[in-house]
Amino acid sequence: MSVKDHREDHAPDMDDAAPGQETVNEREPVGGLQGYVIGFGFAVLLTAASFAVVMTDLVYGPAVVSALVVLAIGQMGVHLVFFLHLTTGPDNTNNVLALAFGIFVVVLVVLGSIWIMSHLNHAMMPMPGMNRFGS
Amino acid sequence: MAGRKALGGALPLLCAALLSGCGRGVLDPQGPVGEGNRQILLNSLAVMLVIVVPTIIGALWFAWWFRASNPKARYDPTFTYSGRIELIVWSIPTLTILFLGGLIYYGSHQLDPRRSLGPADRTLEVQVVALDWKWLFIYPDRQVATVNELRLPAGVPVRFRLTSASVMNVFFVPQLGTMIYAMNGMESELNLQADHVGQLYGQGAHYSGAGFPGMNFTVHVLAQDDFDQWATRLRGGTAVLNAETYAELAQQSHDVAPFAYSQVQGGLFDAIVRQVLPPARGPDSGRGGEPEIHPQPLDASICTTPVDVSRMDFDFDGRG
Amino acid sequence: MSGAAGSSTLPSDISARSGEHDPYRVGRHGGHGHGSTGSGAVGPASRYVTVTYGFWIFLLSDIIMFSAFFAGYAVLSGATAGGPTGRELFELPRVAIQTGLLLTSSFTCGLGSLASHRRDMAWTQIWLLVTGVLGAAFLVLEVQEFAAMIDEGAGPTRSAFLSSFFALVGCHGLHVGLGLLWLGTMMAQLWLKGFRDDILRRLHCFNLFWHALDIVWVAIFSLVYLLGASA
Amino acid sequence: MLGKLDWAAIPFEEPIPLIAALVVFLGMVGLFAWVALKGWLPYLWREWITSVDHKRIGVMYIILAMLMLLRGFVDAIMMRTHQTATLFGEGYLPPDHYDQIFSAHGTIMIFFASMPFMIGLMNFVVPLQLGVRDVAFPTLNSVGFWLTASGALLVNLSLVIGEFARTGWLPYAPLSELEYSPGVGVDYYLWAIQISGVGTLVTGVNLVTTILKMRAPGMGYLRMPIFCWTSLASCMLIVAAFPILTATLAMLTLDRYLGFHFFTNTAGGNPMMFVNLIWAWGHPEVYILVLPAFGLFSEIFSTFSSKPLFGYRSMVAATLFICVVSFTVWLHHFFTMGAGADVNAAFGIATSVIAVGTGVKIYNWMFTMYGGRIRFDTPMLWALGFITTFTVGGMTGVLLAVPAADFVLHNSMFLVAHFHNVIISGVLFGAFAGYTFWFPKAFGFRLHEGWGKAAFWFTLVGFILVFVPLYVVGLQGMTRRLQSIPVDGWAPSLLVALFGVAVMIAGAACQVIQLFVSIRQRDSLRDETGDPWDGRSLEWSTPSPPPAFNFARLPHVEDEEPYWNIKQRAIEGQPPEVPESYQPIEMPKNSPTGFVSAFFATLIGFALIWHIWWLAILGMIGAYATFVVFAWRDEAEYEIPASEVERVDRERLETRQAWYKRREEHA
Ligand code: HEA
Ligand code: HEA
Ligand code: CUA
Ligand SMILES: [Cu+2]
Repeated sequence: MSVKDHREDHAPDMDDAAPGQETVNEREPVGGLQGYVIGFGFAVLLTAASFAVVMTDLVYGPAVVSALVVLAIGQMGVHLVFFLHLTTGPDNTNNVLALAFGIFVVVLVVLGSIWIMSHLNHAMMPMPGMNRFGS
Repeated sequence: MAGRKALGGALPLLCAALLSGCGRGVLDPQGPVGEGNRQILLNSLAVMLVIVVPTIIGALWFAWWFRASNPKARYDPTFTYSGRIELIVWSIPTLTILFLGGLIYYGSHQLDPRRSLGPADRTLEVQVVALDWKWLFIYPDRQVATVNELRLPAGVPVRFRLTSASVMNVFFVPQLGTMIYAMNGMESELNLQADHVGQLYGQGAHYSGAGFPGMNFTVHVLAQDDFDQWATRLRGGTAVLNAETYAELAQQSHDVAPFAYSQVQGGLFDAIVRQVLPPARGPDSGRGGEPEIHPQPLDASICTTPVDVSRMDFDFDGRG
Repeated sequence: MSGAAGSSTLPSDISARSGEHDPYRVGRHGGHGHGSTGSGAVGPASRYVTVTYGFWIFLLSDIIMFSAFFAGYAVLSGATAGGPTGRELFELPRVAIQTGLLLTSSFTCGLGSLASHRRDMAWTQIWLLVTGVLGAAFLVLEVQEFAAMIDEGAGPTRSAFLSSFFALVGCHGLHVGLGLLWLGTMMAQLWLKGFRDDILRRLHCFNLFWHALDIVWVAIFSLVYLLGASA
Repeated sequence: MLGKLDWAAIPFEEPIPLIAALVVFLGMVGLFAWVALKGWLPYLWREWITSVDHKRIGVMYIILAMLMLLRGFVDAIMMRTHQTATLFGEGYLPPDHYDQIFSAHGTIMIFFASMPFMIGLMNFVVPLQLGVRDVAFPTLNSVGFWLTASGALLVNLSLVIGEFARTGWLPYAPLSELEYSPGVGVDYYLWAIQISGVGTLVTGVNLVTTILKMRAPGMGYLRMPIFCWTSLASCMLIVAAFPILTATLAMLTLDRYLGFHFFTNTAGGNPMMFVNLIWAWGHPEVYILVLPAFGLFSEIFSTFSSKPLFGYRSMVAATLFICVVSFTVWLHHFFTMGAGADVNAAFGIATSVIAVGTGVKIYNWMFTMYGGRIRFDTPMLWALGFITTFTVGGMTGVLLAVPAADFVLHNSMFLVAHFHNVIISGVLFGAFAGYTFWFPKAFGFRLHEGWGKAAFWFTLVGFILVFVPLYVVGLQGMTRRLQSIPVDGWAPSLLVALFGVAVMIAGAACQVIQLFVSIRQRDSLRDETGDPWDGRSLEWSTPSPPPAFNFARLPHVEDEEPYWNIKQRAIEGQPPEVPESYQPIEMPKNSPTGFVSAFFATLIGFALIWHIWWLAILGMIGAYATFVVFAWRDEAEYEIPASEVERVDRERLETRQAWYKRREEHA
């Protein structure tokens, strides 16, 4: 170990987990290899489900959207928990809070833009059926 | 100290400026919409002044009274929290905002630019095109058009349909109230009415390039008879606005003196909105050379309705 | 793991050596860390926590950037200007393969991180290499897809819909590409310098980055490809 | 070979900017030659350019900000004089040039004057207030600064080579599209903002991490000084809002460089989308600017009233409230685009709700003064000027948030008056207050009070004289960005405003003179105690200027005003404990990474603007090489020996002891 980086040398942060840090809490049921395997399994299942929803007729047509959104959110959750090791433990509060703020902004930007733009387009786009801005 | 004297000298001047200003601006509306705008503006202002003025005075007074050199002021460094004050301090602005919220909600519904001001058959339609750098006004019922000059009959609700030939602009006659954006390929709607005969100042209110300051126009508000006469007289002229002359008009030009067209090809406005007439071009080059890529010219086949631009009337299956 | 100084799993042993030299620990109250994260009772966090937390914040901001591209796509996805639509263009089998590749690479990336915790150079390098190869294969497929679309006249200049599609998916692809560059550099460094503290931290950040890209891809394949193909 | 670059790029026919730029250029060459002749270059390189010390970087940010402030002010003077001149004739600026000036003024003031000023203050103060030795990522901090400087350089370069954007400070499409702006102006804008935007983002990440993860032992969240709270909020906004700007400008760049159709008129592009996205960043941006100012005014009110901040928790809540709500209001910048009554009402109400959080702050500042013992030093004057005028500016903001009123005020001079009213009293006064307040900490001597007070009065009066008439003329219907004045009725107001600008010039002159006078009289203005204002938070416990390591040992924090309480105890005869032994301290090593990466960034930016592709590729390779070299280094830190730490700290303790003695005798 050639680099001198003594800031490393200290007792562990008891109350503070780095984002993505594994085995923070020894009581956590899944960690290490097991956690990755389970997460991978879930992810594969959810992905397959998403593709199935679209490629088959199992789901009522107009509801495909909501099925996809739910499956996507579920899969993102799986990734967060099993790959990024995000938990609700107190040592993770700060990481989760940051994530929550991020999600808040993402939701605002995406839904806000869609809401605003749909009103603007509705009010100003001429010619129904002639697509400048979709049908 | 020098500053305070300067302030004293400027105040009368300021008052003079303010007074002379009432004659033209948004505080001197000439129609129902502008009146609505003004009332809401003044109401909101009054409500806020009620708390803002005491706040400012209070701040200055606290600062002055508690100056270190004032032996009468009681120094109390432990006074750092008071639940009662916090409660008041959060609730005063909240209550004000609740009231303002009402103004905001009803105001934006009542004064929605798309709300018509009268029955459809009594409403005059005017089509407005923002060009580089002048305004085109088309009167579809009369088949005439003016540039940089708008004529309206007094007391008649007007429905403006607006678009732009190139970049964004805003149509604004301060004394009539509400302004609205005009954008290429889109159509916005604005309902206004001028109550009295007279002349008003109108302008573009969104910067649109070099010729922007020249994009102002006079609104001549005429009695209905005068308006009809004007339109009839104008019909006698020869200038025609059709796809070709429009293409010429759409070229960039500065400070254009008002003029008029005696005849307007039907459906021209819709053709602009639907980009059957392509967006007007900008300058060929700027500093730093010519662009290396050119946006594709609009392919006519994109339109689901083929239109023959050379024909006298644009024909659409039903207006959108 | 509290107090498990010297336990063999990492990151505890990134951070588990004695604290005599650490300037930030001077004058620290013993270890009576009551309360939750960052309550501040214990002074500055370790370098490990600080660096990864900073990177976490950066990732969140990156995701917000993607959200702007998503918003652009959502608004413009109908603006095909008479050109081809997603339904006509998207090939789901290719997307399925891409998804499989990226998902697996996320998994192998995790395995690499486990190997690095064991200080197992060979397996760490192997798993990182596998991750890189999978990522590269993903990119190749994406480039092929783009090239094919441009060939068909469905390039980004064709319509606003295609502009927003290429920008969104391309932005993700660019991230994958930069990730590969980063990965390569880091593997070389790891090889030459061994499991140094700072390299381990970067390895961990890379893990976060790669998993986050996977999350963005989940949104892309669900909301762009699958939704576009079904609409 | 040189892309689009040729002799035609240099505006020979426009002598004003050319001569101005030439003078600046010669000045810079002269300065460089002088520095080189004096043999100071190695010193500059070692101690400043490659420094990763947060204090040095903070100072450099502020120097950059001041230079840009002057540039922006010159633009403002040109606008006001030209506009007034057109009442009587042609004026002296043709439209092409005038339009560049207001665009450059807005861009420079926001991105290269206000942002660096606030970031500089945060950089300098936050680690000191937190009681730690540096920010979380010192080298990245240097990168952030140099990238900002690189953006500023590009903007100023556009004066001489090519042109700047003629689109306003936010390049609304489709005017900014290649079709309507074929020159390089918009490209300068895009790359300058993107490069400096990366710098800003990096700084935001850095400070958020610093504040959340690196505080002196015992400093829980609710013991953080309020300035740290507002800095945290501001940086959270940076982290969450700047990526939106990056994405939006990237889309415009794709349109311009590769023929994409995000915001074009044709092929389905939607210009309204640009407006929507840019304001989703733009509104949070104004709170990014003003929140740190709120924080430092809080410190000033409390310090100069000799009282703790009133309603500290309420202030924290209000800060976070503003931070979150500011993300839900952006549509208020385009009420008149026609989204309809429901959308307008929703965003109008959300906007006015921000007034609640801001109002709470105003009242808490008032009650901080209540029961205080107020000293009217210059920082306090700026604070009082702020609290009174900002209230008016905020009120006109709320007026604009009422859609039906905004329908007649949008894009008018009333709007211009609103935002200068809040930005100048909030951000500019804040910057000046913070500068005067922390100057002694940075340099060990105070700024001259007399000139400072003169600067305050002239600036305040001039500010009122410029912008009150602009409110009036806005109500008269005058719209913004007019290169010539079409209506004579607007003349009286514009003349008053012109006079106001003259007063403001006097204010700025006082400010510059103040700096020179203070440097000359630095011995009599010396701050020996490190605590010139009888401060309350930890930065005042260090010597002025603080040593590289800030604190010999990290302070233990036991309450909200740690330093004030140490002082109180000391005055009561309970001296602070003197450490028996000191330990060596490790500090991050200097690094040229920041400077070198900014060098390559400038190259890349310039090359992309002028389509010199090979140079751009070269620059990118250079940037990657810099990254690798940085990552490869083996020694990240150096050690300050215990003896040196001890010497510095003993010295500090002695001056403190002497001072406590004096106070004790007084009491
Ligand atoms: C932070 C933001 C900021 C600041 C501080 C200012 C400050 C000023 N601005 Fe600016 N302005 C904008 C942001 C700002 N402006 C923006 C965003 C626009 C819109 C642009 C657009 O249309 O797109 C604009 C537009 C704008 C216009 C155009 C209006 C129009 O559209 O017609 C005008 C015209 O008068 C103007 C005037 C002024 C004046 C007189 C000042 C004065 O108050 C300046 C006073 C400056 C000082 C007092 C600083 C002096 C310097 C020092 C004291 C340095 C000290 C140095 C040392 C000690 C070494 N501004
Ligand atoms: C530092 C910068 C800053 C700050 C702090 C603010 C603060 C506010 N701004 Fe401003 N704004 C700008 C900078 C800023 N603004 C800029 C640069 C633009 C134009 C950009 C451009 O177009 O180029 C702009 C434009 C702008 C618009 C768009 C107008 C238009 O384009 O038509 C609106 C509309 O709602 C608005 C509203 C507000 C409101 C409600 C606040 C509030 O936060 C104010 C809150 C404060 C108070 C209200 C005062 C104190 C409170 C009390 C004493 C309590 C009691 C009071 C009440 C209950 C009313 N601003
Ligand atoms: Cu577009 Cu017809
Ligand atoms: Cu705003």
